[in-house]
Amino acid sequence: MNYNNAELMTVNAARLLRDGDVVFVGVGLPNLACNLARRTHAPNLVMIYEAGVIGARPSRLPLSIGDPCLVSGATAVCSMYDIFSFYLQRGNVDVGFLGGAQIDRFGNINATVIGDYNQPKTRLPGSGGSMEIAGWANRCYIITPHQKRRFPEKVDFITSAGFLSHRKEREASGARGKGPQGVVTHLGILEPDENGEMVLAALHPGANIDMIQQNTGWEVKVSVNLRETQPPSAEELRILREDLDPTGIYI
Amino acid sequence: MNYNNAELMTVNAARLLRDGDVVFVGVGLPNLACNLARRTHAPNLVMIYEAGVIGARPSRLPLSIGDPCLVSGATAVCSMYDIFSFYLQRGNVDVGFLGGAQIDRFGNINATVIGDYNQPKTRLPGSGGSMEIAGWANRCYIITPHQKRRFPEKVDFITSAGFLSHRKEREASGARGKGPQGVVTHLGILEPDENGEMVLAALHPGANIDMIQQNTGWEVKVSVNLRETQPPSAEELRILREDLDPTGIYI
Amino acid sequence: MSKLHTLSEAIKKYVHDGDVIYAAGFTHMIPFAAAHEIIRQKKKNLTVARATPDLIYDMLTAAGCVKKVIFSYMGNPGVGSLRIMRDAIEKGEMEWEEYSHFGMISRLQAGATGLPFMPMNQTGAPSLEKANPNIKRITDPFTGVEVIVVPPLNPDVAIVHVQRCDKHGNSQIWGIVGEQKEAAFASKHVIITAEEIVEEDIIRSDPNRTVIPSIIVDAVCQVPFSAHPSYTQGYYDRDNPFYLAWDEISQSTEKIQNWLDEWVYGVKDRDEYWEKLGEETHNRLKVSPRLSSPIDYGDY
Amino acid sequence: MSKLHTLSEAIKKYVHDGDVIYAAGFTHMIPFAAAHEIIRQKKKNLTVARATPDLIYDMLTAAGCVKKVIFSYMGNPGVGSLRIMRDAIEKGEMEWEEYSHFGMISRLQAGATGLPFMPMNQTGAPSLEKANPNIKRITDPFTGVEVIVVPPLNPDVAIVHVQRCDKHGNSQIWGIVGEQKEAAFASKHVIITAEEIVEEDIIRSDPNRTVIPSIIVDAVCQVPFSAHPSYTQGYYDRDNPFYLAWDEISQSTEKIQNWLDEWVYGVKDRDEYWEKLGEETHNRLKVSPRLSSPIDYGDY
Repeated sequence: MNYNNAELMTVNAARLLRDGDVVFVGVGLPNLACNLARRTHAPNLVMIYEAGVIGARPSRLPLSIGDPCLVSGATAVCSMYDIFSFYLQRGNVDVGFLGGAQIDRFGNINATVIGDYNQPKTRLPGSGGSMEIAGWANRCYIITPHQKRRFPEKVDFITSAGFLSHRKEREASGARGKGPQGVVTHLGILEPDENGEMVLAALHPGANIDMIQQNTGWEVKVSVNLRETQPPSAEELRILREDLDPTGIYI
Repeated sequence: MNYNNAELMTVNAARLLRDGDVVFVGVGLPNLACNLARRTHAPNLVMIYEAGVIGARPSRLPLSIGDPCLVSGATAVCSMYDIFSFYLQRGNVDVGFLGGAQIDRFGNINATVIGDYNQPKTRLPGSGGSMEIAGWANRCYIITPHQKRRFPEKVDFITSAGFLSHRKEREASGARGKGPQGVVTHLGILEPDENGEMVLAALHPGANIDMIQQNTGWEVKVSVNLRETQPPSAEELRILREDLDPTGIYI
Repeated sequence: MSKLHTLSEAIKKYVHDGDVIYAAGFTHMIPFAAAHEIIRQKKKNLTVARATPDLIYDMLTAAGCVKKVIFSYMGNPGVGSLRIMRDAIEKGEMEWEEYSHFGMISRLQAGATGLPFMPMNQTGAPSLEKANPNIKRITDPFTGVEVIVVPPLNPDVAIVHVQRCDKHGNSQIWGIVGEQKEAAFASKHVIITAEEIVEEDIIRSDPNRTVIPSIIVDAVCQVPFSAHPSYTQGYYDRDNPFYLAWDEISQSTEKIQNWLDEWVYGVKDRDEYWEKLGEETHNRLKVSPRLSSPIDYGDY
Repeated sequence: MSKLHTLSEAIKKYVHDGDVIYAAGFTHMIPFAAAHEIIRQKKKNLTVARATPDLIYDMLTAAGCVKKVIFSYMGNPGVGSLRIMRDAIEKGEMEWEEYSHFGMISRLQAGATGLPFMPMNQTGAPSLEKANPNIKRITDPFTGVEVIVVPPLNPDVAIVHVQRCDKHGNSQIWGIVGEQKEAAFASKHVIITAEEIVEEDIIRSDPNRTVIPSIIVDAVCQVPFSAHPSYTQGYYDRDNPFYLAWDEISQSTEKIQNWLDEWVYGVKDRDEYWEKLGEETHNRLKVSPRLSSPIDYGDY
């Protein structure tokens, strides 16, 4: 069965979701992953969007985080203040998806700036809600292509907290969530070890440790329980291609 | 023209309202006073109830602060948190009406307890919203019968701030509102002087300074501009008796 | 996942002796049916929190369920004193903790939003701050001004009556929306009593109307007329004569006991209670319809 | 009192050079018509605050109206970079002040509720706190835990687009209700643009739907399709091809100027702009109706 990198990442992200999870969804691949999970093993997934939409059942592929198709037919809508406080800060969100220009060895994310903050070489969009999602969702997952420039040993700017310099440092910070539980790339999955360092936990079919190392900016440790992921199934690919993104916008 | 004390107080309270005022209304006489003002000189009065109702147009006499007749036909309803913060604390309320078991020389109100707080002789209802109304409405008015036990020199417990021990003490407290601007009784009206002391500013027809003094627990000062109020007009009484409280619940 | 329970099951499962409970609803949709079930199940040593204890907590106190009350206005609204609780406080038989309305609701707001405190501006009134060690001051680091802060209130159980919800607990409320949302989000468990359990489609036809989402709800109970003698906007009126009658009943231990025997212990559930109230009362509390102008969400 | 104005009058009267403005609406009901009018009136040195500057502030920046931006996510939503603002920052030509979404909305919440600061729990992320002196810490007096605090944001003018309001400014919004309420209450002046000005009776038929009350509104302007190229729930869809086109236009100074000349300076008002968009666009953005299930307030 043929599949591309976006499909591979989406399917693997979907599998990390549990039935009944309350997920803070972004647009793009996280949205596809959540909808895929809902149609397969997690029918009771509750999707929350940072624009304040709860229990969305979008009838088309949302093109932005505030697409009106998210509201029509949702179970609830609330204000931005409420979604970040009553839902996220209060601890009512199980899973958050994150992305960013850079992810480092301890899962910290930079989505703000390359170079000096005050005289930026490249000005990126900034946090949006990701600082709070990374801090307060019970579990976070990151979906990103595996490229060396995206995986520096240390990010220039910590927009969203991973484990900072060590799991203990995150715990001392008072952030309520457990931090990044997985980085899903097109080569495999990194997961935090007992120190909060992101180590290679799974390889996708056809990938190997060398490929991971060549595309990562630090000496990647390999889990003693390194596993191989199951390739996307025909059914997973059918749902993605036929139902969720039939015009191929994201996959 | 005959009228009773409740009518006299209600009419005089109504006259203190200005067209366009946003008023935090209570049930009972304040509600009658506001509705009377709206039907006479203040058609643009906006009535807010602490239950979170804005622009109420009750079709019957509300029997409690949360009567459903306040909601049907109102312009807006909001939560308790919002009414106290977005409206009152933010400074969007011009006038508040207050009552209480005791009002003292500096307009401080006790609605909490007679005797020791921890071993109360008489346990009263407590603040409700009156602590915030007294603190934050631009102007406050108190409607109460004039009786010695209601006007001690110093209240046992300051539930709601008047001018504390002096106008300067209130100003130093950081409370944003200007404090009690008038105490309307069945004998006359007390108003604060430059020190924040409540002094006799107006007598109702038939009342005199002696009557005031005999019914007040401190040596009442008399304003140099002591005035006499106009008796309730036939039209004011007609609206009260025929339209607003036809079964005589409050008047 | 359906969360449907009978009210009796829900109270059995989620209300325990010694719990802090918050029966929500500011003068509106007060969940009396749940309180009566708590009385029938003889729960003890409860801490009962509400801005306005109202008759609902006077009844719980009369039945011996209450150890402590947390409140901001203790009165029989529009009538006078809340005699049973007042008496218990004056006799030193009940603990209490007191706030202003905004203090009380700020505690819920902190609890509901996961904050360790909520700030409030100063009101100038000093006495309650001296009487309650839970009311503290901190300094605003931007201006140096002092503000009042109160800690979060996180009850064990919130009981919320709503007009309509689906079987998952997605609940829609209109009319006075006092502190239902805040109480639900602040609490560890949430019991919903509803006038109507509707199809999910009805809820999804107007998502902006949803105040409490399923994800924080534990039990959904269909209990029409749950709020009597208070009211439910659009469903029935407040039974004002009963509020007046309570002022009379609550002056005598014997009358209180007789009332509890007849109207709480003597009935199985709210259906029986409502039937017992009789047709005259049913008709008196009926309201004619006044519908909202519909809105268009668009079929995107 | 009627507060009806033309949009041109309202902008003339309430937006001044050097003002802090907040054009509200999180991806939804973004008041583009008002921004275009600000450009036509050549306002200068504005500080423009919005969680998501979106195309609306990119356009204001392109037209030379902006001195400073206060924001939390600077992107072309679903497309990519906000090129003009990004370029101005990278070249050091524009001041900026940055928060996370919750920091930004907490500033509005403090401003709207009259508080000197709002607390937020810690997120663990250190860098923005170091970069922005408006992000401070204080200690919770109850637990000793440190919380983050931000000061109030009180713009000179909030501009809010709504689905329907009456001539007094009582405004009802549905769909995403991002920060419209908070922006309006936080600001010294409020300009409402509305798809429809309706009779007061319509508003009063559903008071729970009212988000912004007349008492804080200065000007009410009837401006259908004000939110294009963003959308208004139930009225029209987002013009996604335009969001994509802007990515192209905003790469060239010449194209930007041509676009401003044709679509802003070259039209008198929003009606002319909408006509100019043409029937094909009108039809493409149309949505079929999907009505809310009505509710009953009761005729008390």
